[in-house]
Amino acid sequence: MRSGIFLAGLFIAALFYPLIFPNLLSIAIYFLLLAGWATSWDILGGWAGQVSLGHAAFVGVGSYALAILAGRYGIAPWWGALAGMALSAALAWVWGLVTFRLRGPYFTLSTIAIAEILRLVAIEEAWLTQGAEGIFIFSLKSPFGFDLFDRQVEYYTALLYLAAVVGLVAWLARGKLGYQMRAVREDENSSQAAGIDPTRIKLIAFMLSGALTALGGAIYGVYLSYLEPHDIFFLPLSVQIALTAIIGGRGTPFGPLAGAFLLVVAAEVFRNAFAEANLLIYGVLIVLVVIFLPRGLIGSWQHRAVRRRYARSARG
Amino acid sequence: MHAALEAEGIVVQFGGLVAVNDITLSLDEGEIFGLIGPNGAGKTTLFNALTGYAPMRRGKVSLFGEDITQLPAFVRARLGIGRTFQIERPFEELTVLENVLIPAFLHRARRSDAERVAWDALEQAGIADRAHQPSADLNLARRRRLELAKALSLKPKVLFLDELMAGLNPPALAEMIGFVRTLTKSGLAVLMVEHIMKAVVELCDHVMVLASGERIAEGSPEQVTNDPKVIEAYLGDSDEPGDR
Amino acid sequence: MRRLAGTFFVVLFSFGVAQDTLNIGIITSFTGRFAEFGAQHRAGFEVALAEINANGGVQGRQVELVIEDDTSSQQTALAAAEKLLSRDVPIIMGAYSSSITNPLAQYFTRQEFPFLVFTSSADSITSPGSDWVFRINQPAATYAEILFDVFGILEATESLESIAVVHGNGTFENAVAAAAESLSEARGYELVEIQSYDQGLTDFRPILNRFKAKSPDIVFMVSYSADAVAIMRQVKETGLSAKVFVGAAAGFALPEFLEGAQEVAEYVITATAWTKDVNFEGAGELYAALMEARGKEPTYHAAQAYAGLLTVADALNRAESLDPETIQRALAETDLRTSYGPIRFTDFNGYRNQNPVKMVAEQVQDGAFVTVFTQEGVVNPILCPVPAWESR
Amino acid sequence: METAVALLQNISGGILIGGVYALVGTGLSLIFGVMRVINFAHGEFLAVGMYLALVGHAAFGLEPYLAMLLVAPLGFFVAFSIERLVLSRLVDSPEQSTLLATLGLALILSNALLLLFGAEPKTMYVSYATATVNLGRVTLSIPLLLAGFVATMIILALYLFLTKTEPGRAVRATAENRLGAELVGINTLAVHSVVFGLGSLIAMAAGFVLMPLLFAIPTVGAGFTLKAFVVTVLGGMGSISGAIGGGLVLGLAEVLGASYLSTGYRDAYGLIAFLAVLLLRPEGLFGRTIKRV
Repeated sequence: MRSGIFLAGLFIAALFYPLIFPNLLSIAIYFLLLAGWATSWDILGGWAGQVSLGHAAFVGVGSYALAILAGRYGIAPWWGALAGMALSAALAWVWGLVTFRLRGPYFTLSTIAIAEILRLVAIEEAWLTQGAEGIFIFSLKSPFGFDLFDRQVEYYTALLYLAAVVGLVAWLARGKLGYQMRAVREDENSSQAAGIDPTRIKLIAFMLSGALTALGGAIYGVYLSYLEPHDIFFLPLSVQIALTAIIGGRGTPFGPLAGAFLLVVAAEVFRNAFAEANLLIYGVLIVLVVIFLPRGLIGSWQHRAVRRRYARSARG
Repeated sequence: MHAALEAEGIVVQFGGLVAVNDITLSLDEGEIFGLIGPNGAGKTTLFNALTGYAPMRRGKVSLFGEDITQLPAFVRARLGIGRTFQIERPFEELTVLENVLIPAFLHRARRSDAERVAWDALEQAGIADRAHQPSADLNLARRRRLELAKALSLKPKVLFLDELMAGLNPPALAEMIGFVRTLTKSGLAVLMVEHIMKAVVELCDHVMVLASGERIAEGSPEQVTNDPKVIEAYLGDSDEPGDR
Repeated sequence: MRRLAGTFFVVLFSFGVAQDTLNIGIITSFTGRFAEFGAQHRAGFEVALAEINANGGVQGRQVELVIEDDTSSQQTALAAAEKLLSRDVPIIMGAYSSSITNPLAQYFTRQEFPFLVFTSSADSITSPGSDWVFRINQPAATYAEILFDVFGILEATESLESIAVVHGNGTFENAVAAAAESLSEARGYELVEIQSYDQGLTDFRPILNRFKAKSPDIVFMVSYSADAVAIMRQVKETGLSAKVFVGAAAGFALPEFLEGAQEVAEYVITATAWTKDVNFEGAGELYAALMEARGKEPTYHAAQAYAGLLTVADALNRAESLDPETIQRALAETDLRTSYGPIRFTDFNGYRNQNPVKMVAEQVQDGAFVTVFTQEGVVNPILCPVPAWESR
Repeated sequence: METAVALLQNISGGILIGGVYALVGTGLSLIFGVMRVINFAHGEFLAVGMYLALVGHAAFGLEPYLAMLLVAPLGFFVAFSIERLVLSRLVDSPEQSTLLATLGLALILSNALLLLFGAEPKTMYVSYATATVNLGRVTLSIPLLLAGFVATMIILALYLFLTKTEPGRAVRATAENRLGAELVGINTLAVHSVVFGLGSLIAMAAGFVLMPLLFAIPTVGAGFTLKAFVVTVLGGMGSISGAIGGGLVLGLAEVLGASYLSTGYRDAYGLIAFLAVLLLRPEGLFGRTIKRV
């Protein structure tokens, strides 16, 4: 409850950000999108326990769907984004059907393989994607007279996106699906004994996760307004998305958000203090988190908070 | 009128090894059926075959006359087969209440409804006072109760208990025995794998003895415990029947 | 990862007195995978800046550069662009990679702010282009064009009929290969193979063996430096012989190519944007100055940065005020002679605000690059046909 | 006739490249077999090997094959220490923790190389870089043959170590059953460190033999990590002999795919084979049945 109020406060504060920092919108947009992607990733990776290192593929599908539909057929960007989400959900469904027989690290490896194959497809199938030449988003229909290429509009779109994804996950976490996903993550056999079909739950999680990542991808596409397979279907982007959620705390509604904040701020600090060494420090940070905060920032805090609360109630 | 659970000619094979050979059993509403035998006799494997966790080579399982042989474990759970695991497996990252909430959601999509079912199950299993404790921190006796509460919140018609009593101290054992007895009052059928003979003798209406996957004896607890074949089977194995 | 870290930092160069200075914004890569090219750019900027300020600066004010590192990332470059716009710079220059310059060009077009491109070569930057984007360097297609011009010359003595193309699958390599494909058709060469490869590929033998089976007269390669060395080594290893070997991209024109490939680099003809031997006044002096600033062999990227900054200073000097429209008009009217070549912006062949400067071809002869063909024609003899590997 | 020669040429090319892949995969497979760790930093150790070869060559004029022997103890020590410092703390953590830790290590290693050597590709010139030998009408690269020879020697040495020596038996015992090994008095934590050191050293050796052929960039490792995964999954995770077969299959799939289909999809052929094996024959093409699903 308290965290809900805290987040509502954050959201309201975020509404005023462009007024205070009108020239620091790009980095804020990237933060919002990264947080949104990590939260979406976490539906599969944290709540349902299937670590994917292939989510850049959904960023790609979302952004490319919007770009191709808008560029070739003049379809409005919101329909393009929706199409990207639908396509991503379909992709996740097939992807999951094929790979969910694999568990743990084998599933993770298979996600890398599939995302890499998709990258090659995006490069080679130029009739569809314009291949390595890349694809531009020159003009888009304006909803209610808003120019979607305006950084302020993009900022608020990204903010809405993040709020929607975090809100959805927080809501899911309290309900049936949220608990079923956690049950599957903890123990597939026990979850079957509770009447849960693990494959179905994982598929739902994957489809939701993919579709929401694609929605963020569509916003990212408009923000870049130029897409190129090497930079979008990019393994390090997949890794970045996963690490953001993991460092923040998997399977917590606000962990990925905290992770994105830490990483963007840390990157900012490191680049000033360490310049060339910033990614090295980043690697050290990951190792330290894994060793000392195995549940991530929010996860470790929450883990202790639950115990503290119980201890207090047991005494009182 | 069909029996609650019927199994005919169950065969389970792992590679060349026959783990369960041609077992037939039947269980009525309100009945407690005991499955005993030395270690490695195939009890848990039979259990897993009936609940859908181990693939069957041959045989047929039906629940209230409905053939469930081909159904996966989670569908059997939805149809009314509840079970506990020999090595209890709470969802460790969750609290006790949340653990029980998960099966409770099966028939109730709304959280408030599911919570009511979960609280009932917790009360029934006697660990409602621990509802908000992280389940990883429970001691053995309470973990067993949690297992039971999870199975109960499914509202099962047939309950499979896999060595629920093992390792409990005498007071906890007595409590658990009393508790299982109350379950059948409402017509629940119980199938239990058990090593603790005290529990078997006090609870079971009917007992089947397995050794090396074969049925070697069947009958009331008294009949079975006096059967020379059974005694031999246990002596051949160092694992003796009796209170441990 | 590096490019996603979302970071940028400001490097302030101040030369001379910093009173009432004029700032020029620059975005390029000092870290990340394009860092080497950013270092080349820096050398060019230093030389140009010293020259500009020694000549009295711009509009009587000394010039200062506000340089943002884009960490070789699109996202960081966009953040840097936004930041520069708020720093009161009248014009911005950038970046190295086309994949970064493309979104920047889009952004500045939307912001209606003058943007000068000096290295990125993708055709798409000025084709279709916009009123706000100007480019002094040659677009990707011209890398192929100059080499096809060389083929035309060579046909006086050799019969060249078939061509096989191998190219990396990046934006730039792809564009050059596409140009080679259409030029083959337009100028009547038979394209017997065109094969792309993924970045990080290390075994080119299957491709080269495929080529060998077709015995093309011309082997046309488009690669970055690391691949260029590996390809030529494996060309020798597989015994692929042809009358002409050409390398149509950065990789074959860098000093690292000579160092790494050594004797197998011999006879390779490459397209390059600039050499010290071009027939523009002061090219030799520029080369020496860049050499000193870089501390090692400068590449054409340094010369491009140099010429870019001169172009900007020239336009600012002619502009009456510093508002974007005025500067844009001044840029459009540029007519400048530099040691990089003449600079003016015209619309042709679908390009817009593109400097029509020609490429240069050089050939590796006795372990060194020799400029063989410029817009003036053949300046040094071109060795052709390349002897077969057995007889070298 | 021409097509037959071309086919032979391609097959031998695939086998030679496959030998290098096998070497890379062997190290990963050894580490997985004993430690159950999927090492995402494996390719980075190969990159470290490349730069070590480069430094040895530039500073002391050492042949890479000789330099390999000289710096092997150093390489082993680096990997050994990393295991001690990081992975040994995670023995009882969920496998995802070790996976993440190795991702972090990969970042650290590749960026350390970036800081030390810069982003531009480095090549090493040796006179025999393009030397070949002809077998009938088939041409074979001498550095690749040497790489294959070194790979064979290393794999043979590893095999002998594992089967004929006392420490080797301790390693195998740990791989079979860690608890059991502990019970008979084996310090399995020490075994883990040694195995990680050895496995990474093998990756570095692959870097050494590749250096005369290729170029080093700080990010070269990631691609090889992926290749190593493919090799070990094809051959069966944890199986040394499987890694040899897996390497050869991958080499052949890539070269034949690139020769007779499209080269742009070259990497996809290996990945598709990888997925197919993962899904249809999870124990690997050559392995005995081990359950991994």
